[in-house]
Amino acid sequence: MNRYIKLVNFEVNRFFKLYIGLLIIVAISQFVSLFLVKSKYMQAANDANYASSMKATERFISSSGLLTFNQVANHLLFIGPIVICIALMMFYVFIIWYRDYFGKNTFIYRLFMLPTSRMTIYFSKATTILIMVLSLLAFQLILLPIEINVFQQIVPSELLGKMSTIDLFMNSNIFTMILPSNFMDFIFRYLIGMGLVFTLFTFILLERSYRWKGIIFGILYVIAIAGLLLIPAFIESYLFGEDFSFYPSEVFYMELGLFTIIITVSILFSKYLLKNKVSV
Amino acid sequence: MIQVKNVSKKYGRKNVLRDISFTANKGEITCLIGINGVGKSTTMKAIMGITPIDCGEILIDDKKMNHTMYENITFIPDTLTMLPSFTVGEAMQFMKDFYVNWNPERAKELLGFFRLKEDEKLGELSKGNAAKANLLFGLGLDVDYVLMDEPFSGIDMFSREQIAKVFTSHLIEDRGVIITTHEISDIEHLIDKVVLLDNGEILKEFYTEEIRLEEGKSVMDVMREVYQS
Amino acid sequence: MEFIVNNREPVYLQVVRHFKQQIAKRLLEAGQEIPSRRELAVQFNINPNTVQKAYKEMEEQGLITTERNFPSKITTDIKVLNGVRNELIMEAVNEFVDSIKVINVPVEELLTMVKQNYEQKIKEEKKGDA
Amino acid sequence: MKRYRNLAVIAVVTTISLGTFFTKVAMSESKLPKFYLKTENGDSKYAKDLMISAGYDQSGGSGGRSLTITTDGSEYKDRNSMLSELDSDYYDLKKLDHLRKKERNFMRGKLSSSQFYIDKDYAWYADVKGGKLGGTYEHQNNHFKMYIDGLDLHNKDRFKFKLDIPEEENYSYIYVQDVQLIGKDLIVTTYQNKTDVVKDKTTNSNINVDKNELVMYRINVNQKKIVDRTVINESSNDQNTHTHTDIQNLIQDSDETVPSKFDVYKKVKLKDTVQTNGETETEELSNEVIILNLETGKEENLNLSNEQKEQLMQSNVILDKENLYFITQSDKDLSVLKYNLNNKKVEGETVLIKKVDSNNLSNYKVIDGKLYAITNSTENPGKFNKDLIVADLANGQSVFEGKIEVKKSKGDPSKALKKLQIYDFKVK
Repeated sequence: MNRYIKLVNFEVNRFFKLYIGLLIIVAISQFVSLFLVKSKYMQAANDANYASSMKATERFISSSGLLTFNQVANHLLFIGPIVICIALMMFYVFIIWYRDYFGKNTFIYRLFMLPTSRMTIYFSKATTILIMVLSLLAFQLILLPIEINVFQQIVPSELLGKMSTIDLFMNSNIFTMILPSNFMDFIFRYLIGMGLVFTLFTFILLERSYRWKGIIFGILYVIAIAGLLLIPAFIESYLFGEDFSFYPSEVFYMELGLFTIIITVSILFSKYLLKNKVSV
Repeated sequence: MIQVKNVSKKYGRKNVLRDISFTANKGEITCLIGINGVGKSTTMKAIMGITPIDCGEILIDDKKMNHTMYENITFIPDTLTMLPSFTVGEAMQFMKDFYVNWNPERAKELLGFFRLKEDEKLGELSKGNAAKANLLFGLGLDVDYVLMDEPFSGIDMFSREQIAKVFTSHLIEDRGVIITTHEISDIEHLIDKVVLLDNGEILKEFYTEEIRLEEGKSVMDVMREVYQS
Repeated sequence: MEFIVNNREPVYLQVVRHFKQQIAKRLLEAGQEIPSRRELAVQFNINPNTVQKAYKEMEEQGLITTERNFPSKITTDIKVLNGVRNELIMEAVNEFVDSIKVINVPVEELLTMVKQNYEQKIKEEKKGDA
Repeated sequence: MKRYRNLAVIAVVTTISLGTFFTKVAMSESKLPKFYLKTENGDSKYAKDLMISAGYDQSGGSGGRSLTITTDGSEYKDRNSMLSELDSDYYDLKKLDHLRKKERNFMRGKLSSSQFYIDKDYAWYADVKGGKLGGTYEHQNNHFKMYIDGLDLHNKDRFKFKLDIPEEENYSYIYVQDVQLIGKDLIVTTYQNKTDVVKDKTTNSNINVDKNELVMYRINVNQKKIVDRTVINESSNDQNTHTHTDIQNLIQDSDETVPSKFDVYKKVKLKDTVQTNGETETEELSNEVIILNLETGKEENLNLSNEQKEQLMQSNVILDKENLYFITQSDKDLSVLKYNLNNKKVEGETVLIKKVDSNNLSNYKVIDGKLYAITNSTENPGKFNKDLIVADLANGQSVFEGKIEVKKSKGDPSKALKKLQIYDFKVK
């Protein structure tokens, strides 16, 4: 097995305890939200005395609607842990480098003295981020059918609006954001995500290379990248006059090209910094 | 042979290394001594290519440093380079995973020599044992050059004695060793060569036996002369 | 074998002298194997390269012989070994005479005092041993 | 290999989980029922270019999926895909899509088919832009400008210019409704919204009163300037009687880009009544059709007797080429009266179209002298037909009868039809 796989494995194992912790938090919190949503709805249903007659049931449904899992999926305790996971993964982009520098032992010495190109280390860290994000997503996907099943068991069938996992992803909620149901969209979404990761890595390496000055360079770099992405919009509104506009496909291909440039530049820049500037 | 040629480095406005040059041969123990300043560790890191230098050149067996050479030269800093959550055994496995030149037999021997246990967590080791574990991870590699940063500082007398024994033993073999220290007395008669550093400059470079033979001076005498003049 | 290093004198010369003393005291006999360079470095806690240099010096002086792939041995040349004894005695006498010459003591008086002092020290040493 | 267990488990579980998800999505797409427009009677050529937009409501509040249905089949819109939007045809008119392929640069940023004028020699487009960055508008001072873009379809000459709009600072919103070319003059009709702040006497507080205007600009293409500006009609808003008038521009029903010598407006007088539950109910008091001859710039009267006018008050008015159709719905059928704008008179007799069940009528249009009507029955249990009838307005005879059928579905076809909601149809 080559050193890249070994490093990815190593990084994944380092994250593993936190990962398991996250999974448990997500599962518990979401199951709690399930019961909360159900009991709140049932409270209203019982207040309306829905079970007294067919008519009462109908009246209640027409005023309050059926109870669907979508309502659970919008509950704070359901979305909360997902947001926490997203925030934590963003944070982990930084942690994955800084934890090697700080702390009781300076592992960065060992990492930088491995008989492997530093880009292997760089890519293994990026890969770890991607794997962890996708696996959290996968876990949610495994959890959802179970949650939906439990939910549909505990809600009286006459008040239940049935829904499948797929239906959930067709609705507008947090899931359409984190997992587009169209495969190509999914690929592009996560390509953009990785562009962000590489940009942040460059930021971190700039800081590690030039310290305080590096933070300023890093901020300038991030601004430059944001500026680069705005080029099509800039061209559209300032360069060719007010009544010029791009076709959406043109904008898309321009942005795709810019993203390729950004990822390439970020990687090459990081490579330069890792080779020539970064210090333990 | 490790050649350091006209190397300079600044941290911000501070000159950490000013045009330093020296050589360290294979089969010899070269000691970088400095009482002031931070130049010693920086020199080590510069040789290892883990800190950039502003100008100058460093050659190891006439080649510039690149990542494949970490199989041939190793650095033992004064902190542990492994995760504190690792046990000694896991750290040894890590070394085995990543280095072709890891020598498990010698690592076993070192384990016995330092009286360390494989199932001990690195984060829970005493300072002396941590230093020994650190040496273990460095010396377990079949490398030509070993760089050690302050192997004796901050640890107890008995551990110091044990570590000093490494230098006379076959564990060093014919390797080239560079060690830094600010305290020479423990190892004065163990080293071949001395490079005296002060505030990022090299004041003197000499062989210990030559200075004794030609001038009848101990290393301490020379240091007194150099630093107090 | 006790070995205390003097940091102001080349260590390899101290090693050579140590061997000469051992030979003079007959603690090392003709043809006896001596420790390897590595063993001695550990034993004396000194740099192996220094030991190497000392052995080389002793070989040049004919005190030890080394055949390829065999441990070094004390020479079997009795003349050389006796020479070592004489050399050490002469060295000590020279030093002694040099320092006593300054006080201008008559030789007869000096010899008597030396005899008395030497005999007493030997006696004390024997007592101490017992 | 135990050391690689975590990574291996994560990798395998993730791949399987995501793989299953995307397969399931693909499978659920294929599980959606496929509809098509089936010809039951008559000539299918009338329905060939018809595109029916509809919504399919899935079970369990998961929202509807929009789809288009043709005689060949149906196509669901991929709602979450940004990529699927890229290469789709923008326009509801086939000829605009063709033009886009041929004249890519000219068609840039031109999105609304009603703002086009296309004849055999020229294509023109007018647009009004203004407001703040980010698409918000103030009550006043929005700095509206009119952008005119023309293309000679033969020698590819471009006529592109920008015009200042008189009094634009008073309007909160302006948009182009119709573009016509009469000789060398471009007639651009805009819908303009003005917000007046009026002090309410009783409460002494400021209230915003919206006022809508239809404004016709006559633009000389050679001089590149506005030669005439006419406010055709203002909506009025009477706070005291709670009545207000609306002006609706009747544009060509099937194709807004075709040349027309006439602009036809319908002025509707409405009365708002606030009901006890707080909701406002609007009731139509009267309406009036106004015809504007673009060549002369004069208003023309409908050449109808007062009796006819009174009768046609309840009708829908549809403009198709130079004919106005007054369509009156009754319980069982539709009656259609044709008025020729060129000849300024009613042509032929009132035609009755009996086949159309106007109780369930969801939409009808006049296209090339034919009435296209589609019914959308969802109420009637057991029968959820979506029938399409094309009738010749010359004689009231149906030339095509058809209905939407389910092509492929696992469940009951009538269940699928029940969940289908027809929105609109177009001739591509």
